[in-house]
Amino acid sequence: MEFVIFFITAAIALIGAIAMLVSRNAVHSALFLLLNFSAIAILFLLLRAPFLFAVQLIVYAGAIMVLFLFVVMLLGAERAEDEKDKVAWQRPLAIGLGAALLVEAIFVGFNQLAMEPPTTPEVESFGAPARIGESLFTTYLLPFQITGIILLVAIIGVVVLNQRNRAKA
Amino acid sequence: MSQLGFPLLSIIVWLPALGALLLLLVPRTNDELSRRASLGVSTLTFAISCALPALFNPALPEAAAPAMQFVDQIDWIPSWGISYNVGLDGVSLWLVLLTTFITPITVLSTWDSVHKQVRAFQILMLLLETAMIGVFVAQDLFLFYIFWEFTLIPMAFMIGIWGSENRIYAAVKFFLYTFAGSVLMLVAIIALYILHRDAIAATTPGYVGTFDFGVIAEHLRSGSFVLEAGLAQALFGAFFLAFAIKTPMWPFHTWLPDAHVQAPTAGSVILAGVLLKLGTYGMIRFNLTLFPDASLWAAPAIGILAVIGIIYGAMTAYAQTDMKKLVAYSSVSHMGFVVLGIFALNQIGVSGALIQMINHGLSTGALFLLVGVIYERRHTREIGEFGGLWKVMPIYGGVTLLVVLSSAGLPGLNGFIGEFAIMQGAFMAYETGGARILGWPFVAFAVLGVILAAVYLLRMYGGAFMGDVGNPENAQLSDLSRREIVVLGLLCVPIIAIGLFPNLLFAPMETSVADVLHTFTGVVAGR
Amino acid sequence: MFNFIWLIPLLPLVGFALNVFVIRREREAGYVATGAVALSFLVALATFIQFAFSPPAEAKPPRVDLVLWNWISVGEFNVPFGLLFDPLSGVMVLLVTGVGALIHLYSIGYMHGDSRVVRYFAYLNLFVAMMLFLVMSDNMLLLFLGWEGVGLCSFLLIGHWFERRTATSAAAKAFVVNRIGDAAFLVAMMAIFAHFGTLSFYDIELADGAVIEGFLERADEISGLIFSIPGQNFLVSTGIAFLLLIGVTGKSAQLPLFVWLPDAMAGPTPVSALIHAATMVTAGVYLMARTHPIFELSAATQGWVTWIGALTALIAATAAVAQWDIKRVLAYSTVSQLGFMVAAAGMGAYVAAIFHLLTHGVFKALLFLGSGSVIHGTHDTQDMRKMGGLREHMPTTFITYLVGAGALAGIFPLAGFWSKDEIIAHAWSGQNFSIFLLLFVSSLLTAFYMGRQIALTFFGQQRDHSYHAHESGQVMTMPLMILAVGAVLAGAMNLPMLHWLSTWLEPTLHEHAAEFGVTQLILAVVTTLLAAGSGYLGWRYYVANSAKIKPGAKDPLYRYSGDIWEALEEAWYIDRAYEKLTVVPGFRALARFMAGVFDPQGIDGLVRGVGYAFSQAASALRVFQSGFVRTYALLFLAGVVMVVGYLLII
Amino acid sequence: MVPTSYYVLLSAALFTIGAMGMLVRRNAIVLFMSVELMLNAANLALVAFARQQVNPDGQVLVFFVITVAAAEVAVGLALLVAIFRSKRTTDVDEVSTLRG
Repeated sequence: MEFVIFFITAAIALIGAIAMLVSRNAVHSALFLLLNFSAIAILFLLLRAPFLFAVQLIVYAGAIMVLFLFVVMLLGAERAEDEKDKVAWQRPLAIGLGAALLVEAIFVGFNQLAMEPPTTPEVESFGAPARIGESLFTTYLLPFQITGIILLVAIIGVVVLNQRNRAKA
Repeated sequence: MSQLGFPLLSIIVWLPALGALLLLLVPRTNDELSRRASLGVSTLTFAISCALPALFNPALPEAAAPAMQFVDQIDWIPSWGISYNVGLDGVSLWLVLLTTFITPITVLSTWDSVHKQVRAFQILMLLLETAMIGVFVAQDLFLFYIFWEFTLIPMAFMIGIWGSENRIYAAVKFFLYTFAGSVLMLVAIIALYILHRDAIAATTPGYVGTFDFGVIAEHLRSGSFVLEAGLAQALFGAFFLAFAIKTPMWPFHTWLPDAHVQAPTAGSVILAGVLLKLGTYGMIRFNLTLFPDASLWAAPAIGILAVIGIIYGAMTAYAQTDMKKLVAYSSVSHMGFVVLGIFALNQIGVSGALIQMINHGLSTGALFLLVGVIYERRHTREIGEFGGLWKVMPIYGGVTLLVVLSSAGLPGLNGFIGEFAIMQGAFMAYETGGARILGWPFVAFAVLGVILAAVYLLRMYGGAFMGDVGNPENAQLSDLSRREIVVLGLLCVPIIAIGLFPNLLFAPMETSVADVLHTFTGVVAGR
Repeated sequence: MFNFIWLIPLLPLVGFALNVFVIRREREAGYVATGAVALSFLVALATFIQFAFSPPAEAKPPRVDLVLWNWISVGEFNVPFGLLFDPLSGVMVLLVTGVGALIHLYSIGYMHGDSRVVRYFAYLNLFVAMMLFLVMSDNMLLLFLGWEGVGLCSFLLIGHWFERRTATSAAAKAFVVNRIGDAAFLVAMMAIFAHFGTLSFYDIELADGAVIEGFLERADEISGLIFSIPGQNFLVSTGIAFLLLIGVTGKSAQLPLFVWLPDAMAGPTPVSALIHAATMVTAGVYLMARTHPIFELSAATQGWVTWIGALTALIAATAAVAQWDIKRVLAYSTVSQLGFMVAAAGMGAYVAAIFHLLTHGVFKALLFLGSGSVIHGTHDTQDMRKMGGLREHMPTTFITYLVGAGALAGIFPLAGFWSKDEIIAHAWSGQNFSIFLLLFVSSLLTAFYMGRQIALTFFGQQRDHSYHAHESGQVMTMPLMILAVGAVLAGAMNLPMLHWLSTWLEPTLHEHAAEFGVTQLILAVVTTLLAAGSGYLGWRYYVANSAKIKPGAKDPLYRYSGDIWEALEEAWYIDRAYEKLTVVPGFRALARFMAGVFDPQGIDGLVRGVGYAFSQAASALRVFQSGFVRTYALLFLAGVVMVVGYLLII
Repeated sequence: MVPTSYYVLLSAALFTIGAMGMLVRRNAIVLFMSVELMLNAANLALVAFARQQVNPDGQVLVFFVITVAAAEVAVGLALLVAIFRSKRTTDVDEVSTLRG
């Protein structure tokens, strides 16, 4: 059963990603990416990470994608790629390199194809939100605080960057 | 902690930097206040540093390692054996004092020579002071390297921002040239660290190595760390190149005239007064102490370069029409003497070289100030533009004469003591077995530098100060202001004092110099 | 008094300091300066008298050595700042302070109204102090301090009227030429230290009982030692002595470095009297006398010394014959007389050299001051063609000048007779006849040009009436009279048979008084007669031809000698050869080439070449910096692929 | 259970697609999306390995990544808006003034 769900979601994730890549319209891209993110969220669930499943949906599928769509529509940049590509020469190169990277990655993956996760009962509960929260507020308290500061800085940065008519110093 | 119970040396090192921070509180537009604050801080530093010779113990027993005093040591990056480690011995004592003495004088001269972004200039000046003192007292190779590189930045800015027309070119040249040399030194320092760590770890497993100069030197002397001859020579070369460029030795000198001509007066004074000494100090402290065999091996070749520099600098100086360039080339000649003295590898030569560093700092610093005085009044430094200045500005003429004579090595003034000791040292530079290191042929050529010094300095003095007042623009020049008299007078006091009582300086350095030359003992006169 | 000998050089030094920092008015400057030197003379005299009658018992031979402080001490290198008072120093100190005080006094009158009198007196005081350091030093290094110090003062005083270009360049020339000699002196000092381990002349016992060894009494240690330059071996003593000799030729204006002295006449006349006649230029002779044990080790150098002295004596004497400038005659005469002294030193006749030094100091100072009086009285006229007949206007000057000229010419019984005769007698009794001949001819020429000068200056009719000649004031004639008395009596110092000076100097110079026999008597009589004849000839010829002498005209003798006369006027073109042909232009061209071509294009060209190469290489790499973010990403990815691939392979 | 290597393979595929997106697309917004895709791919691998190790630290790390990604997107998009304001385009090829 789990295999079936995995393969379906994986397929959806891949399709979403590829569709995002090839859509001419940025809005379509964003929507396909949303599909992909949702699929990944389901995979998180399969991986016994319910907390991340929620975060993924809220932060990525919710907040970030809204932001994307918002900006795309604000700027009217759905079709920014209508002119001729100035560096078209690098497209075949890019595909070649991408393929090489994929081959390398698959090669690594197939080396350990039979890497099975442990089947102890522990596996079922280690990713419980309570455990994550405990970890965040004890072991990782300092990084957690720093993340908060980063977010604060990001907020201030965004405000500063888009301030209009700033008085010249 | 030092023997005093409080970190005197660290205070002296960091006080100027602290002052630089305080200067940030001064309003950017308040030039007068920032000058005064800077003067206050640097004077205070000098006052505190005066305690150094008073508390200095000149006769510490000869130890296996260089015996440092006023040592402050704190671990910094223990896993690599890096520590904040400062200390002072007779070699660096007077150089530190020279630095703390020249800096307030230079600051005092900025009233006349620096007119824009005064606060920034003062901040750089104080940072530079910290870096320079740091170089002289750092006993950790890593710390030394940091201070060493840090001297570059303020100076490059001083040239690049406050210089004259071609300042950017000069600043970039100065920076790149010296930087290229020091990168090699960095490689050598790291190599030394690794070699030393591996050598010691062979007997003491788990040894993390150290950048502590004293420890490495001690291990070299005791034989627990042995450098292969070829390797020692390569490392010697890497250190030497960095120092030779800074000194600057012929043929690495071409950045100097450019830098001096473009730099503002205050920058030139610091550059000539202290920065050039970093190179020769490094030769004594690192090349001689760490690589004695390689020093012996290279001494004749370096001696030849030094002598070429002496004569070459003097001849080139003679042909200059710009007074500042003339003084700049004279530095090449004088620093040639210093290097010659160092590689005589005996007590007289090295002591003479140290004295000559001080002398050169005082005399050449004063010469640049003097050129600055006239430049501020007439905005030209061409000798041909002047004539009869002695008549128009008698005090200026008199002071210049004294400084010129000191620079030309007139006995009774400071320059002579250094030059004589250096040449005497070179004359007697023989190994124990009687093999010649330098010997009289070097002196025979070096002494030409003494003659030529008189020739080019008198050409300048005779051309600009004597003769009749031909140019009407010169007829109404005002003589030295009270501040200028103070600045120059302060420099003249040690010029005369060192000439008559050089032992005040020689005595504290005796043990330390003997210690540096530890390995060469037995290098005595070839009777 | 012996503990107060430091007062002797200190007093003039104090005068110098006062004149530099305190005094601003002319009158005070003169008094202070003169007073300082006069006081110094009194102290010296007192010391001298005490030394003569109750010499210090502890030292054998007697000398006073006062170490003021330890000057330089580095490792084994130890030089005290020590003063020495021994017979040789004693007479030199008396000469310097005595003649110096008179010349200071004279200067008050001569320099009256000058715009920089205070400075002048300051320099003059400094000079006396430096000269005293020179003669009172107990070691080579302090001697060198005085040696260079007097050179400096000479520079300052020649350049006193620096508004005149001639004065400036003469001053610089004097300093630089002296410096060449000084450089050799320096090297000699280093060699002495390297071989003896000390620079002190004699053993000094310090207050704490330690002894600083002297090198003069151990000079024998280096006899036979050799050093080599490829292909040739030399005695170490020859090397040292030769270097000292070069120093001497610079300071004492001998061949080939004498060229600065005639130019030095651009300074005020009292300066010429004090520095360029009586004291500074004799320093070389003093040095040779002081370090004679070194010179005596090297026969080769002694030969050089003698020949240089004798040739200089002759060349300068011939040049003096052809000068029109009243001071240049005396300048060349000084060079010539110094040649006598140097030759004497070369022959080992140190007492004779010092004797002549002392008498010459007195009568040449007299002559210079006399010429100064003439110049002063004729309102800065120096060309003798514009003078003539001055004996009526300036009787005191005339009489005293006559005494001085007689003394210089070696007329019995004036001072010069005794001293010069002793030198010539030495040359005669020595083996070298050619030296004797050179000196003998020079001494005849001396009489001739002094006769010529007296005739041109004081006899005949005044040839230029643009000025009104007058006698100088008392402050100037007084020193003249005192010196004239000295010029008459100074010979008594070392009369044959009595040999006071020889005996006095014997402990220092180790030279016994020369025998005085019939040969010497005959020689003396012949010399003085011929000199008198030659002087009369010079006087007679120019008085007789006085009508032919006009400002700008050629010398009457020109029609007999032609171009040779011009060569004489230019001192055989030696100076011109340096300045126009060889040394100076060569040096300038080389320096210009280095500064203008070699340095900026050769060395700096290399440096900038490296920079240029880097910037070219960098431009080549600019292609990759296209500005397209995606290209950067592509390169990034390529890097990732390569790194991962590399990790997979290993 | 699904073997960890499957997730890793999927992660690799997604990452490659994201990288390709960086290289072939010009719309800066789509570039950002590609970056997010790559981050997600990495997250997936992290979570898979966390399960393999039975260690919640991997998940904590992913949490941080998501937070920082959020900050990054916010700032990045703000930059984009600022650039758009002056250049009137979101084509990254138009923003090539830093050409060497």
